Amino acid sequence: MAMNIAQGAIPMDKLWQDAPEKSADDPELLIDVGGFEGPLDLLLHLAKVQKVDLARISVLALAEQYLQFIDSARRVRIELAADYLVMAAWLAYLKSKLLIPQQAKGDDGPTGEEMAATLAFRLKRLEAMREAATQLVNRNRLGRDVFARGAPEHIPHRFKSAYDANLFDLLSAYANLRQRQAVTQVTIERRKVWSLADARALLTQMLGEIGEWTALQQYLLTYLPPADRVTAMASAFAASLELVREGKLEIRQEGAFQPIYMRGGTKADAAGEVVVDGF
Amino acid sequence: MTVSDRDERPAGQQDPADASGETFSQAEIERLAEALVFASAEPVSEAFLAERLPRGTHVPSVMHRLAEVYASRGVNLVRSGDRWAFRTAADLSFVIRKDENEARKLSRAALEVLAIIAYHQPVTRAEIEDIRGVQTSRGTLDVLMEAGWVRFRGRRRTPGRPVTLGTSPDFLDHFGLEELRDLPGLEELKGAGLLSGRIPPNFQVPLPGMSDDFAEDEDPITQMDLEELGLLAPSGEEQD
Amino acid sequence: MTVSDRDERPAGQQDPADASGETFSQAEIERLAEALVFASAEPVSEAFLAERLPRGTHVPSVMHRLAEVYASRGVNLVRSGDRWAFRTAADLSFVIRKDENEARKLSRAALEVLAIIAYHQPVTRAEIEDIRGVQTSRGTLDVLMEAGWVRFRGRRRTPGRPVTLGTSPDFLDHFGLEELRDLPGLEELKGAGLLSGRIPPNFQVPLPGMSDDFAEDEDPITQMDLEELGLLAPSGEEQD
Repeated sequence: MAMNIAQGAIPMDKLWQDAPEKSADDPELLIDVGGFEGPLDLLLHLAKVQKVDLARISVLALAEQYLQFIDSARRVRIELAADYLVMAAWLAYLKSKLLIPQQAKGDDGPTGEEMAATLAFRLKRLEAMREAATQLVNRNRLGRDVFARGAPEHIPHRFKSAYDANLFDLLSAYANLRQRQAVTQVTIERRKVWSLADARALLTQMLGEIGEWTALQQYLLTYLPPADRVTAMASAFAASLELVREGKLEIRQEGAFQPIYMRGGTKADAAGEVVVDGF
Repeated sequence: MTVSDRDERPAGQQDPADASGETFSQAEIERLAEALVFASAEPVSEAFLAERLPRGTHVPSVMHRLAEVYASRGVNLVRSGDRWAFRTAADLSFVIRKDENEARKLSRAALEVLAIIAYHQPVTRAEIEDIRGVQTSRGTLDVLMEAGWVRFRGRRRTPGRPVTLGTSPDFLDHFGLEELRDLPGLEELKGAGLLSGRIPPNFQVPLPGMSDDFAEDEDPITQMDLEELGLLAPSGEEQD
Repeated sequence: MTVSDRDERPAGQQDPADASGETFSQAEIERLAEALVFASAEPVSEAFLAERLPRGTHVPSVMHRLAEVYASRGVNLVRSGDRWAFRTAADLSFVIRKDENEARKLSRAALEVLAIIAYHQPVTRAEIEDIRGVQTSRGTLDVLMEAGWVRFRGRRRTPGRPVTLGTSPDFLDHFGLEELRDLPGLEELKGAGLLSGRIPPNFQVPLPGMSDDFAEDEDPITQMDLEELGLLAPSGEEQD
């Protein structure tokens, strides 16, 4: 999913220094979105820059900012990784739910407010983990602040066995070996294709908390680069059928070429129901 | 390979554990324990010590007494999990620190993943991704495994039986933790429900207004802001 | 994330070499000396200590005092030439010497063979060679048998009735696995960065079954088989 983000790519400001020389309409421009680690990280950053206390965050305002950012990025033809676009689609959906008063349709899916709470929770949790990581790394660390005996006289057995090997050694040896044997001449061309697994992950991610009929693909497609739309549509449809079979998703279509509505399935392992009225 | 220890021992010296006739003084036992742990760079497990100290020795209490003896010295006896090690006192780091053996620098992502594994263990990869909202790049886990801080713990008993990850004893040793409960802020995080996969029931989020209005202390993001963030080209170069 | 070391130092602690104004207590100086000798990989010269201890410290007298402190302990501070080191007390060296036959690292070849046996069991020798693309030397399997991690499982019902190999309960124990099904699968190996993305689409990692079940085309190994393999003395002479 993060395939469009060049690992450890040039930070944005550096990039812009070169910008004049670059062909401005180069659509293949890959960026490390300012060094962000995914959409949640970007959201967290937006919240911080706005000096919004996460405890009293306005999810709606945050969603607005995120969508503005994505729009701006798209205007200058920055190619964004799929994760960022999926988040945009999800936030656009969330926004619409928050702005349109809930109609009592007997839907038992979460309300916009509940979805907003979920997002706020995830941001807060991520922030808490960042804070914990900082505290951890600033502890007195062995080999940096605290030192072991420099001239050990013996090493106590970790294991009773006369041979020492751990699971990691074993698994790396196996993986390396199999890989060596498998990829001797095979080179796989990188194609611009959304795999079934990609699409599945995206759908699951988006549908996680949605319990009512939603034309999700429309939200998704709005944010996808045109070149990706066909493959994304095809893969998402195939993935959705797979999810339906597993009972994780229900889909409905009023007629041929009508929008496809989806909602989360009831049980993970119950048999799903496919309602395709149009066919 | 492992010859019986007994056969190798010089004649006349008996295994203290077998010396049923002999009684060891407290001080003797402490000397033995001290020697065993001091000789090793790695922490030494209580099981290892129990095997080598006179039968019936209550290892934890010996070690705690020793730890007190060393508490004020330049070298301290510290516990990590059920293992003990001598380590230089943390406040002396400035004299001993050698530039050559700087502790390895972790990338931000690796550090974040490490913290998530430490606080949420046992945790699956999918859960880590859920918390970070992004796929863990290949190699990040590899780095942590190679450092010996993270290990495969087992498999979750759910469909698909995903592998669960956790921290290793070396993790405790490296970060100077006696046990996982000593992770900084663990109780607070737990109390706030931030270590669970679900929103805690008491989690309060102010309901957003039904309009585009920003909160009092909030400004809409502007073109300027985006430029400042380095996320956009300076205006003028904008395309489309 | 890594804040400059200097900023982290508790206020008031200065580099002793620079601490011309400050006075260090006797105890502080001993702590420093102790930590320096402890952390050093080699015996430490008095010149080295003089460089790091507060200016004006009379190193030999500090070290002699320290040596006295440690004289009755399980670890002694000993001098050879003008260099100082910690050593296990001579009368306790027997507790340390016990461990001289240290665990040996498994060779890469042995790790590979072990992993193949673990994942692909029941597996024959020929199949192992097929997967590795090289012949397995005799010693490699011997090492794994000796370690007690690999065992003969049975015989394949194919021409030649080759012996099948599998892992032992000790294998699970040593590697911290509850059952063979806990071995990470393709996705997990990928996720941990152990397998790169550049693998063919039909690439598979087998899911080993329960260790004790025989495969359909596998017969249990019999007394006869073991004799044939030269692994047991002909029956009749069997011991126990």
